[in-house]
Amino acid sequence: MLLEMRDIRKSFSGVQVLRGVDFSLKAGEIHALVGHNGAGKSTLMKVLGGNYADYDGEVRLDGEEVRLGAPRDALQRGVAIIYQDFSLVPDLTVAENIALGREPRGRLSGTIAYGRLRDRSKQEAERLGIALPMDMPVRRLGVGAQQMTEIVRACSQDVRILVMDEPTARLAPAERELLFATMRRMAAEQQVGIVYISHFLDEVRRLADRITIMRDGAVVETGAGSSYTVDSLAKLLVGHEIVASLRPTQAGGAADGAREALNVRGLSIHGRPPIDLSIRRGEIVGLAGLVGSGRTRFARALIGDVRSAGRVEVGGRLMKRRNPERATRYGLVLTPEDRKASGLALTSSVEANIVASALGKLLATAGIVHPGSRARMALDMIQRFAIRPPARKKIVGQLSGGNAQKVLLARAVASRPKVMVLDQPTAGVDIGAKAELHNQIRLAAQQGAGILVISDDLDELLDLSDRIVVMTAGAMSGSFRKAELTRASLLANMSRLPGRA
Amino acid sequence: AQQGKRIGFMIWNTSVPFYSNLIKTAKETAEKNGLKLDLQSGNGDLATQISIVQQFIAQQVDMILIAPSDPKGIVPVIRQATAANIPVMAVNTKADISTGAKVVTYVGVDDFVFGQRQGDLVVKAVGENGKIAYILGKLGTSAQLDREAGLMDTLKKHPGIVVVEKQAADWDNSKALAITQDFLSKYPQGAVNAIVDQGPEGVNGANFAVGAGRTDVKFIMGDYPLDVRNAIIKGTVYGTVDQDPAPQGKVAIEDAILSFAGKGDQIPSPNHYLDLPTITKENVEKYPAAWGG
Amino acid sequence: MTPVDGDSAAIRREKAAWRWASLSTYALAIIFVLLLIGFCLWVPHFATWANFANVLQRNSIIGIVACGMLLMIVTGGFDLSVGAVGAMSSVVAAALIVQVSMPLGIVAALLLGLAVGVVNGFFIAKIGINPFVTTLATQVLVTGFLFVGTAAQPVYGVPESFTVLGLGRIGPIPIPTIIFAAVATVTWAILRFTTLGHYIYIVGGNKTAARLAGINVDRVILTTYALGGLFAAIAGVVLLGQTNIGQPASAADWPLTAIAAVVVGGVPLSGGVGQVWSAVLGTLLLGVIANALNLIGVSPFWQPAVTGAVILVAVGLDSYQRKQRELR
Amino acid sequence: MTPVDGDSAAIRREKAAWRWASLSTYALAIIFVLLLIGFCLWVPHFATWANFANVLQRNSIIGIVACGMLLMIVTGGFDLSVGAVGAMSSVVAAALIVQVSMPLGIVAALLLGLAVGVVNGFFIAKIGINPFVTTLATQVLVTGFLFVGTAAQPVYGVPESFTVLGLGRIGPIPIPTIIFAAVATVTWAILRFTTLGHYIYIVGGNKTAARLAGINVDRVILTTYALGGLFAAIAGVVLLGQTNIGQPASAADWPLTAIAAVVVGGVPLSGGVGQVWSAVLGTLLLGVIANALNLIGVSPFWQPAVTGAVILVAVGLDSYQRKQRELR
Ligand SMILES: Nc1ncnc2c1ncn2[C@@H]1O[C@H](COP(=O)(O)OP(=O)(O)OP(=O)(O)O)[C@@H](O)[C@H]1O
Ligand SMILES: Nc1ncnc2c1ncn2[C@@H]1O[C@H](COP(=O)(O)OP(=O)(O)OP(=O)(O)O)[C@@H](O)[C@H]1O
Ligand SMILES: [Mg+2]
Ligand SMILES: [Mg+2]
Repeated sequence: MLLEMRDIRKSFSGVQVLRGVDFSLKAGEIHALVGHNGAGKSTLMKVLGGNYADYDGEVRLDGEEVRLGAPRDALQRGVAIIYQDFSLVPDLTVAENIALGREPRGRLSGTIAYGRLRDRSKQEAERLGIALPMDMPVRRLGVGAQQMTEIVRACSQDVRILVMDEPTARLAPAERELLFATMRRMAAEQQVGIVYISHFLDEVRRLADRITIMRDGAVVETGAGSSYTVDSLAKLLVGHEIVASLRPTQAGGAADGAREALNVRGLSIHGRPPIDLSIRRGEIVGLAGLVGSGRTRFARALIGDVRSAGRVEVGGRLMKRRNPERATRYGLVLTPEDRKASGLALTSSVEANIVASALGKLLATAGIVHPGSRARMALDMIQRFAIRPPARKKIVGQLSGGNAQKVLLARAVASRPKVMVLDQPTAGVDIGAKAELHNQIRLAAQQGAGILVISDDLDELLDLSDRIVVMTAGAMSGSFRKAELTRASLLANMSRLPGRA
Repeated sequence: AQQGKRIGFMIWNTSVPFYSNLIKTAKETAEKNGLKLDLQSGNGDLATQISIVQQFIAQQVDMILIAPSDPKGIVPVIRQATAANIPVMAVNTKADISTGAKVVTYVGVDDFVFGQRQGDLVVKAVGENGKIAYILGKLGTSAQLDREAGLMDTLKKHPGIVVVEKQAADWDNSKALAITQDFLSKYPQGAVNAIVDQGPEGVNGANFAVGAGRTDVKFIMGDYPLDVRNAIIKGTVYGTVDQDPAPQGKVAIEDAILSFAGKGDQIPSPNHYLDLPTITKENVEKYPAAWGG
Repeated sequence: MTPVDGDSAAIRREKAAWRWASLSTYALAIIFVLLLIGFCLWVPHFATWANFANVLQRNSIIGIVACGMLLMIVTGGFDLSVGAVGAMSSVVAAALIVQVSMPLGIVAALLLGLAVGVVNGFFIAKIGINPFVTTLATQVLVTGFLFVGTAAQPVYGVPESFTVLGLGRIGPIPIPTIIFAAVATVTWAILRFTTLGHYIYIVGGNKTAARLAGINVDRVILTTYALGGLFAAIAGVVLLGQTNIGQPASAADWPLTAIAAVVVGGVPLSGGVGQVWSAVLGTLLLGVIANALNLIGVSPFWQPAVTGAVILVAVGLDSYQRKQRELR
Repeated sequence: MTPVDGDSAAIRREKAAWRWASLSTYALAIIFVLLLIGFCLWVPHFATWANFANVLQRNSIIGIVACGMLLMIVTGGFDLSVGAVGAMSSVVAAALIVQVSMPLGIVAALLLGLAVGVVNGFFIAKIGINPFVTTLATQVLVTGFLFVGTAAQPVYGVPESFTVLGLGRIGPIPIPTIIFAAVATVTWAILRFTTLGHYIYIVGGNKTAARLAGINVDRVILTTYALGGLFAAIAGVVLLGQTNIGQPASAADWPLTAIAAVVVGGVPLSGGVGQVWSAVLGTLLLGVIANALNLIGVSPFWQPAVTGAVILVAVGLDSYQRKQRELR
């Protein structure tokens, strides 16, 4: 056995998060770890990564008991981890981030050979078939490219155990397939043991030799990958039947004559081709595109966070001098793709984050907040979005990834917007919660909002949207009614170069 | 002979109120005599002061007046000035000439004597036996060091007088008040006879003490601004030593003019000491406040 | 979706943990109380009301400044110009009180303080100069104008009755302390009950997130610095009440002392968190230590060394247990 | 992987923007040069080598301190104890030079500076007290010990030949400036070539990421503060070379001035970025402004006001275009 973890327990100031977890990994095996948001998957892997000095239980590597008190202990034993929340250094280049902590030494002792560092990082990326702008500071990349950077970094280490905590949550289909091929190769050729955490249960089933299911800080069961179906996995990890709620409550389906919620005319960023888009009230429009196709930039330009020319009308009102604050006042809100860097105030409570956009408009008179209605709104949202733990005073930075994502969506919904732009809204959300989130999104649409969903999850787009527009290289290259599309045709449209659409 | 001559005047810190009248009289005297006076603040920092003197040297002024924050630390640049044939005069704070540095003269008073005079006031206030508490200025400044040495020198001759407390108030009114309050808490009625402050900052403490009924303590200040004068008239402060800055500025420029005129031998040297009266209720009416009046 | 609500044992455990965590948040408060008890027992003259009143009175000024500083620190900034603003306020108030009238002097001083705060906020929020450079520059600017206006001379002549504001008492309680308590209460209320207060935390926690969430970040920052300037001006008026002269060169050590009070109270300079009681606690901790050292009669040469050591130990204990806890 | 390369026009545009962006990184340098040219044309006595040499000589000390400060700022901290360390270094060097020998004095002073830096680093990295409190406390502590050791009296008696270090020249170049250049070069080399330098950026950019990548964060921080202490001690020895006396109360304004120099040079206090030339540029900018105002003969009362305004305008132009650029 490459890795054995026995009876692992971990608590945060008294709250037990892992309650005696057993987990094992063989060399050359892909072992999937699934569970609902907040089940404790990331925490278990952080124990393995040496993040916590104060866990209870036993960790054996190659049969030898080890105590992992610091990240270095794990690294030295060949454990590489791609953490769920990016651990990149924003002002360093992609190449430097790939080499983080393993910089090639120069001829003089204590120096770094930057030339070699860059070449090596480039080679490593190429070996995996990934193209990244090596000299660009990571802060300027979209989340997709950031995720790829992390993947290159982890895969290029001399590893025996590779842990990937939701690596595909923010990857588009092409990148996913590439990643899966890499994983299979590493497992087969280099006998690396891979722990794979994901909420995409079909992927998990396809990929994993074994699957371990966690619920509320404990293991439910471990079994062979082939012995599960998506439905049986879903049932096991959520703990009850969810099949019913997986089905849409009835699509929003705006009537064709409905008034326009959003009307964009000739929006042009930095002199790029102008973009037109209109969304009716009650309509859910999907925005598909490859990594780096400019969807996020478009979304940010809409709310005025990026300078752009053109007209944006919200609910029939022309937005003059666009900026995020005005946009919010007009009823146009955005949930950013990167919840940690630009989404949430991590040091503030769940409640403070949820009410942030609604506060001025809905919860205060003359600048004085109504404490009662604030708490009510927070509790209502916590319940509607099934945020757990359901504690409104919990610091957001201490939530699990999926739950933080829910807080972000709850914030947008709470402000009762006319138009919501959701950038990767369900990244890292578990299958049960995802269905709930979709229902909440549909509910918002039914109540009259126009919704633009940006997602790399094609199934989600196909499932949720009434209409899908495709973006390639910063321009709108197509618009399709849902009935016209299949997964395959959508993929084909996304990859088509502009001009040939 | 002096018409159009340029004088550079480095003052150790112009933001200290003490210097404002000195600056005023120096400027007036210079203007009246057709001199160009370039005033610069040393910001209380010796290194800055040195660089300002160097700048005067580079500008080739005709004379450099200095009020340095340390008598010895300024010596190296005095030598540089001498080497560049620019005469240097010390004003208000001395420059050390024991190692052969050349200055025209020193215009001002002696802080050591200042401390001695404060000592005389103490004796006058409490007699041969008594306990006093002492509030210092900013530690390490030359006024603090020399005034303390002078006071101790006088008190040596009066062994019945004991200094029971020393604290530093950094020439700050609020801090002086706080320290006074703590002294009064610690020494109840009759346990301390006088509080001596190196500067004028203790006035608020004196007023506070009287307000709190502590008339048993006599307050002795240093320097003579308006509020000290008022406090002496009112009786909350016993007395002070008046180092009047105004004549220093005037006399310094006058001495410079003498030197330009080649009448250097008429300048008292090495020290041109000015008057240093002690002020109490008896003579307070005769002396207008040194500044703020 | 499994509702966690059923699991009442978990909730109970959750509550116990909460209590434990909040206990250790109060580590510094506990250290403060222990220090206080120690001083009461071993420092003569310490445990008298007269002494307490003195300590309260003299630290109220820096406490008022610290409340404003707290707001700015929570947004992730700070203000080095509070000293200059305090001095300005005391000089302007003194000059106008002498020449015109008391109410006008006070109001003008406060308005000017507010104005300097607005200027700070404008440069930080709209122009994007960082708080350090901005407030250092305004500090220097304001001080400069004061020197020009007064020729570095103090302004004398404020009627002695005015000292009631700085030295007077209502019953046993010093008036500056009442003002401090009022300012602290206002600060607390702002942070607790107003939209501004909510936004201050979010802006301090993540400026980008705040902006994208539709918060007018610039306005929040501007208002915060305006309040900081106003509070510094209030402190300046109280200072005038203590010294009765308007001194252009006074208050130079306010910025560092006020920041120290807030930070010693446990608020990180990185922003996003912080409570009023930290500012109050930090102010009192520093004030009580200085007072005790005076009463013990520690030599002025030793005082700084001892102060430094005590701060290191007190804050060190607090930080160390925090760091241990953070290691999760 | 679909490379974006297909869209070559977009990439060209992107690249042009990039070039423009790096040009505008040098906005402050350009402002500095314009200022310099203006002063040369309009300020009498400014454009002489004697004056330049003076400016260089007097700002070298703070420049040396600023280099160390830069390192600490890049890690996300700063050091308020550099002034105390500088004073300590000059006092200790003076005392040992007088009583024992010159080399021993210098070496001991530098080692002591290093030691204080290590203590700072220890409290910050290992105990987890924040840099503000730690370095404020050590500043007070060190100053205290200096006062105790010297009774606040300056140490006299250093042979006058020693002033060559502070006031002498090699050819036309002041010796302090040569030392400053050496220190700046060393700092540049550390940041540019060494593992330590690289790790300083990483630790400042994202401490968690650094720790997870197996970097010994504590050691990096400790080393940085140690270097900061060492540089401050070097500056202290040069100061002694200028004043020839060891003054326990000197150098009090170093911390703020050095931080100001670095920050004016364009380095944010939030850490993760910063280059040596910023520290050098900031130092020279402040130095040249002060010099020009002196030469013009601006009254000392007006000087601070004018300085503040000039800084606001110079840094404001820089920050404003930076802020605009962020909006892309
Ligand atoms: N630093 C922390 N302090 C307090 N509680 C924490 C902390 N980190 C995690 N938790 C709690 O531990 C629990 C498990 O979190 P974990 O991140 O392991 O979940 P997860 O299974 O990875 O969920 P997700 O699928 O959403 O990523 C959550 O309830 C979370 O709130
Ligand atoms: N893989 C990449 N390679 C090169 N540049 C990239 C990449 N990903 C993003 N970028 C940069 O980001 C810009 C636009 O990205 P944006 O984030 O708007 O796109 P996106 O479609 O949302 O992609 P993502 O899936 O990465 O979020 C591009 O012009 C490019 O400069
Ligand atoms: Mg997780
Ligand atoms: Mg995107």
